[in-house]
Amino acid sequence: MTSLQNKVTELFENGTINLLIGFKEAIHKLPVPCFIDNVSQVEQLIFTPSCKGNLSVYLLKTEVKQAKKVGILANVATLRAIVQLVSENQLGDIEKTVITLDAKGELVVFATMDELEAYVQANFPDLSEEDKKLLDQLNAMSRTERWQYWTEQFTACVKCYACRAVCPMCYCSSCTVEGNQPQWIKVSSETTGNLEWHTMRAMHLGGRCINCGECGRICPVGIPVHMLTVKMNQDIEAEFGAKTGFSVKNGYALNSFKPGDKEQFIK
Amino acid sequence: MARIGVFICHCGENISATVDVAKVAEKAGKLSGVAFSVDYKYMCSDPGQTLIIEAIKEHKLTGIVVAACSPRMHEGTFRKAAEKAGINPYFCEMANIREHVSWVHPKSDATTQKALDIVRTMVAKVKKNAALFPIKVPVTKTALVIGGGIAGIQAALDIANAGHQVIMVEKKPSIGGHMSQLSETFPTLDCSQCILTPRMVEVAQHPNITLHTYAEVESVSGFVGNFDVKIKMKAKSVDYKKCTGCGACWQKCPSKKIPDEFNEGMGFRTAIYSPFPQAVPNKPVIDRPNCTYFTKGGKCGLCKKVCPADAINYDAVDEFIDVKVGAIITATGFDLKHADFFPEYGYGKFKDVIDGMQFERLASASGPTAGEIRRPSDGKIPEKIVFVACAGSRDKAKGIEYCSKICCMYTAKHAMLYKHKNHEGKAYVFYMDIRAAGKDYDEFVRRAIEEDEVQYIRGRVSRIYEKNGKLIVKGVDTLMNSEPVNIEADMVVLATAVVANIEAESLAQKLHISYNKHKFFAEAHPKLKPVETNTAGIMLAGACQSAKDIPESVSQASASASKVVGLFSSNELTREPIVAVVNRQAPPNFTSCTGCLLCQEVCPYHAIETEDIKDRGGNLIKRAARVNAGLCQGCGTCVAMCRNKSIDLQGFSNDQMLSEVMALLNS
Amino acid sequence: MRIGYYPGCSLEGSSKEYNDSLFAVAEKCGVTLEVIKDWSCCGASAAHNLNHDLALALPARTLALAEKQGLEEIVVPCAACYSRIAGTKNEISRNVAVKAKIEGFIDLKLSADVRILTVFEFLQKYIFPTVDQHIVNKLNQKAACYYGCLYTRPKEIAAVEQIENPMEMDEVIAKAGATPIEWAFKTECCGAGLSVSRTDIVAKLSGKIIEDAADRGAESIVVACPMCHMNLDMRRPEIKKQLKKDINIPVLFITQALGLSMGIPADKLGLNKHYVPTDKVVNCIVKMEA
Amino acid sequence: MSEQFEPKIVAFVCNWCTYAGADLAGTSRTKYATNVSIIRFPCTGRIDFMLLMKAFENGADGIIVSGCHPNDCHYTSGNFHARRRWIVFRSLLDFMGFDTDRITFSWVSAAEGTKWAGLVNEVTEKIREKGPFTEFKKLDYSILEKIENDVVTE
Amino acid sequence: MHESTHHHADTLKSHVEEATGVILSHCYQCGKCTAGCPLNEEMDIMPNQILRILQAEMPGYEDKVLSSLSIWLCLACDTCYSRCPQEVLLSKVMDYLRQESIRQNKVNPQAKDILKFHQAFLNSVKMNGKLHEVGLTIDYKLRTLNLMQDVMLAPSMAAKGKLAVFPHKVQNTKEIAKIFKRVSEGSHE
Repeated sequence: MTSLQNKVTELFENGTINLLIGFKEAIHKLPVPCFIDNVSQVEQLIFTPSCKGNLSVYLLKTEVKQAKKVGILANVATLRAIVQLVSENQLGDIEKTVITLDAKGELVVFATMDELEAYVQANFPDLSEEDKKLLDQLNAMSRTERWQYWTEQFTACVKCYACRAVCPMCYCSSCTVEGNQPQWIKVSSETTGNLEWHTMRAMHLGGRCINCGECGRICPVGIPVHMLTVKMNQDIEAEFGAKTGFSVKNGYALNSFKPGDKEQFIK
Repeated sequence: MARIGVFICHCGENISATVDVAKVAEKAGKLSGVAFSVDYKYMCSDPGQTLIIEAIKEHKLTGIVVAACSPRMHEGTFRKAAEKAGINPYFCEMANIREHVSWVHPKSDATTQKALDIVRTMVAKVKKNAALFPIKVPVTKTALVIGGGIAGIQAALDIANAGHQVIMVEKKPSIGGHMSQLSETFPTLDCSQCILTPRMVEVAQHPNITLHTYAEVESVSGFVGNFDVKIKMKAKSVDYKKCTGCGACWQKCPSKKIPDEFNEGMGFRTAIYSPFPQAVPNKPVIDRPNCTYFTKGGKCGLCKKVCPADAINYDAVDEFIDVKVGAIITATGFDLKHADFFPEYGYGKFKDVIDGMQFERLASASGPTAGEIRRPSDGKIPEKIVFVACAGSRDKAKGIEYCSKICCMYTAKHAMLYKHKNHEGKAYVFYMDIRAAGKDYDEFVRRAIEEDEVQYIRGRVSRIYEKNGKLIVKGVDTLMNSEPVNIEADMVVLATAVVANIEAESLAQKLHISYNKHKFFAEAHPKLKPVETNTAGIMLAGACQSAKDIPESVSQASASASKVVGLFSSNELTREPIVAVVNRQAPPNFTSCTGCLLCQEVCPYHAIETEDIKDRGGNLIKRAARVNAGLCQGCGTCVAMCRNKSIDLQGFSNDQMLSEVMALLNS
Repeated sequence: MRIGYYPGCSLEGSSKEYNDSLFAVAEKCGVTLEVIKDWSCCGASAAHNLNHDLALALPARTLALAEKQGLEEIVVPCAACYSRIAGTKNEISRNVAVKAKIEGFIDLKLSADVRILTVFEFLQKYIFPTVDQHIVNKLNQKAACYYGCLYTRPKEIAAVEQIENPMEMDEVIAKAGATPIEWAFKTECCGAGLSVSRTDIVAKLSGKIIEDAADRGAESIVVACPMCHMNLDMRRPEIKKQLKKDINIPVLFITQALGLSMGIPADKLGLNKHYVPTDKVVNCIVKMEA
Repeated sequence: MSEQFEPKIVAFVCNWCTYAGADLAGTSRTKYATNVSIIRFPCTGRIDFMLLMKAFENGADGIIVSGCHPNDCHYTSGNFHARRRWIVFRSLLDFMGFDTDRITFSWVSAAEGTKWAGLVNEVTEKIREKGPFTEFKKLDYSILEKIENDVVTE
Repeated sequence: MHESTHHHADTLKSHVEEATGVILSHCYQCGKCTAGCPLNEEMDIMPNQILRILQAEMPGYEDKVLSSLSIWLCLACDTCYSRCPQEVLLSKVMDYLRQESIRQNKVNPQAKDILKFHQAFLNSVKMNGKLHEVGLTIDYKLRTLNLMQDVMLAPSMAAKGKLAVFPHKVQNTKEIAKIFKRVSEGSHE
């Protein structure tokens, strides 16, 4: 048994957890999420750097919450998500045991939220190389080129809402996109409506999104949706010095302000 | 099915001169949901209002749009009319076609079209309106006054005399504050205690005032009209019900060498003490850290032995009481910037370099020298005194840029008092500017200069050092070719800066009121709401807001008292129902609010609370936001913040605003 | 820990005894100092009087050399040198443009992160830990510690905690068994740079200082600055004229005072090099019984 | 009947400063272009960015957003929160290639009637030069057209 | 640290502010600098007056400052700055004014000796990389022609081994000379 499997077994046996959200290997050795509620299933567990998925989204599901004592395998993005979710009072009702894999490949189990926060701040990730590349490309474009680019992307959108489903920060029980009193956004998937949907989503996530990139990865038609919030977070850090999924206190830059906030465009 | 009535006002010629009102009325009549439309010369006139009321009744209108002047002008008028006609006043909207159309555009189709656009927009809105009812909040007609200085005393008496209950909390063993320490007051030179002590007694004897001395505010919750306050009653170790204030205890108390706060450390007091002869209440407390009984584990106990009333209680403990009040007045006053703040002046190092408050004690008949001005070091009567104004004030390097406002006046007063008591003595005042802008103030300063021959020297002092029992003051006279001026003084009085009360910040946080970087409490509006804070129901009095002299403190105290009395004038507060609400839904959701509470931060009024939604078994289902209608002022910032529109603003709801946008753009 | 040493011009000339006594004390406590190779003058007041860039370039060169030599901290016993070097470090590290410019002038790179120790910081850090076992004498006299300007101002580089009433030297003197006195001229200016060109002024300013010390019963004045020493000691004839009275309180360097308490012979400490005879000081000394 | 393009401009303004400022322009009879119509909010903090999107979708050629100057907010901080929101919103739109010149943000106090009139004329002129905001309005249509072409060319 | 002044009028004030970063309008003329200045009794124009004249920006007055003795008497002891309520770094202004008065050749006649001493000092450093006190004294005497001054001191100093007759030099004096050269060129840019 691997050290991970030992650890998890131990956690089950001493009653620290009665459910674990982890990864197992599927076809083509691809890691997929799995839920384990007893020791007999632990040997399927894996946890490698290739486990990029952000499992924190499951922490918000009623079924998981009912388990009360939940363990979770978390890469740094997931840790950030947990910090952000705690700052938004979303994980109050479960006892979570968070396990991560440090740079040396060692397992780290966090005893307290403070520990976890400290770890995140010490190992705060930079943007991925491909995201940086795409960001530079987009910034290099002229405005009209960008307009061209995004409107084409959004035309392809089929409003399947996979981006929303996979996002740990999209935890609203009802989403404005479905609200019909008033009807903010057309139900049919037309470009304007799609553009409004994605703008709205970005605005709702900017300063909260923890750049895990899942939404972009999951999109069936390959829209790099995540770039919108990547860009917004960049602005927010530059303008207001705030990082997302960084600290449990003052977790959100857009519900605070400084009288001296700078801008050049207000006449 | 909505039946909207549209009423186009000519406003005499004011609108009809450039807008084709008949055309607007005609077109408006064709709008969907509009059951009636008409234009009339003066809608706000009696016949105009009657016209509206009749129309509502006759055409069974469910809502009306009055296209006339700015809602800031006549919204109230027309809502009342609507109410008279039997519909909810909030089904009345105004289309501003005067200020925003007829007065700013020439007569043209475009102008008429714009008027129609606005009418159409408001019709769309009113169709989405809901019946709203004024929010009624009960008012507890008791006021809490924090601080028993002159400001607190004035406020308390004003409110009490108006027939309302007042609870006064004072942290020291006696009320009176700084004013009780003063000798004479400018510009009249009347005896401070003579005018103050009667007011103190009045407070103690007033049937409507409950006085808690040696007490502090522990915590505050609730909102305007309904504050819950926890007060900490520090252990006095003396049972005030039994104590007669005979003084036997403090006459016998063996620890007699404790620096006396009331005399600014220039005299001594005992461990069991009443701060000064005219104290109110004139009953002692035991200063435990300085009492032998408490420091030496039960030794001494003399006071208990000598007390004829058996009032001494060494086992007393801090107690807490909870009170309900409808309004709070903060009157926590100021402090003076203290020792080693001025190394270059040897403040705190040389005995004879003192501050203004210490001088007041020296000049006061009740002071350590019985009113004779003698220097602390050797009790000699000084032949030369140097007064230094702006000692710390207007001094960026020392972190205090502001003017302390009262120093120019009390420094002139000090110099005068000194000269009156020592005609031969010389008094010098180093100043930068003389700020004496008050009734009879400049005349007062001139008197000091012209009649009492006080030497005013314009320039700052650079350094003061002691030599052979003299204080060498190195100054300059910028009005005399900036000649250096060195004075060998016997005593130096620094007009040190007025700063906020040391506990101001923590109190402000308990009260949720804002304060500036110098910890002075912030008024709600510098001009129009100078005595209110941005938390409804909490008012400011005296120097806790900024440096103030006695007349200012007193008038501000009366001002906030009148605000409180106004608040108490009815049993219920009626507030505009333009407030935010968190939606309610059927189980299992109960509300779409996710309880992320990110909205809490943006609310300037701390109006957003949390609500635990429980099932019948009392198990928590979810925690959601709830708006306290008593606190909400209706800015709607939380609404724009809320991602899934769980909070909405009555009167400016999402549905209303979106309909306006749609209607405006789709003709 | 390697300790760099920047003597400065005066300690090679007019204030040789300062240099010698510092080394004597260090030696006694087994502390070795590493002189910065090929150090040059700090420019003193002349440079910043005449040319701001030069006033930065000269000290910068020394800092650069120290870095080149791999020194992390240097002792600068001369107050003037300390002020110039610390000031330069402060200005360079606050302003990259200036840094680049100066690097151009001296044609050397520098990071300006060398720690700069005043003589009393040095004594505190390296001598105090072992000094007690070496102290054999009580100086047994009233001493006025004179700090002057350059250790106390400007506040950005002040080497003392309280700029209006510094105590750092007083502590050293107390260790040496003298009684530091409360007096008024601890930080007043002695006239410094005008020593030669306006001796009259120097006599006035230094006169006031000596007078106050005398009035308060000081038996010696203790300094940590060659210029102060020169003005208070060598300018005594002019001061005498100025005050119209002869005050012959000797002026000691702090290291000389400490040295005496450590039983180092007076001439090894260069006490014979003073203008005002120092035997009075030496005579006060009492042996401490072990 | 002149040929020149008359833009449709919506102004989202707060009740206490800019709305009152516009009233003042009226009472002082300052003349300005008819192209701007006001929608009144209690505070700039209340202005939902989605309303701006809907305005454009429904044919607005330009938008003005205006409220109290910093530190003058009737509710003390609504405009500060709004400002942060605008800073990121504007930058996001630009990142998506949206023509942010069509939105003008401004502080107009209750005393600045003339500033309001000037602002209206200025914005109207700017938008008139830019022409109708087809980019957004024609979006669905033009994209369909594009797809058809693609199909044809295949 | 300092916000730069907006107008760049061609006045001494604007030059001082540009060169030193000191904002002269911060001075509110309380005179504390003058009160504490150890040389206030010697000065012809008091420190606060110098600032006032600069503030006033009256061309006629600027010369008063540049040709004053005060700017040469200032010892940069920073007593003024350490007590200034407005934190005006006066010594830095004085440094600039001295250099400016040399440039415009308006040095106060009574200050010539002071200037010469500084020059002699730097000259010695230029030649040796270090100060050579004997050299300095000789050089200074030649410049000022008051040959007798301090003559009384010299023998006793020599006897006490305080005067090194031959200068200590840095190994590579050329290097120092280069620095002087570069600086003088650099500064004239």
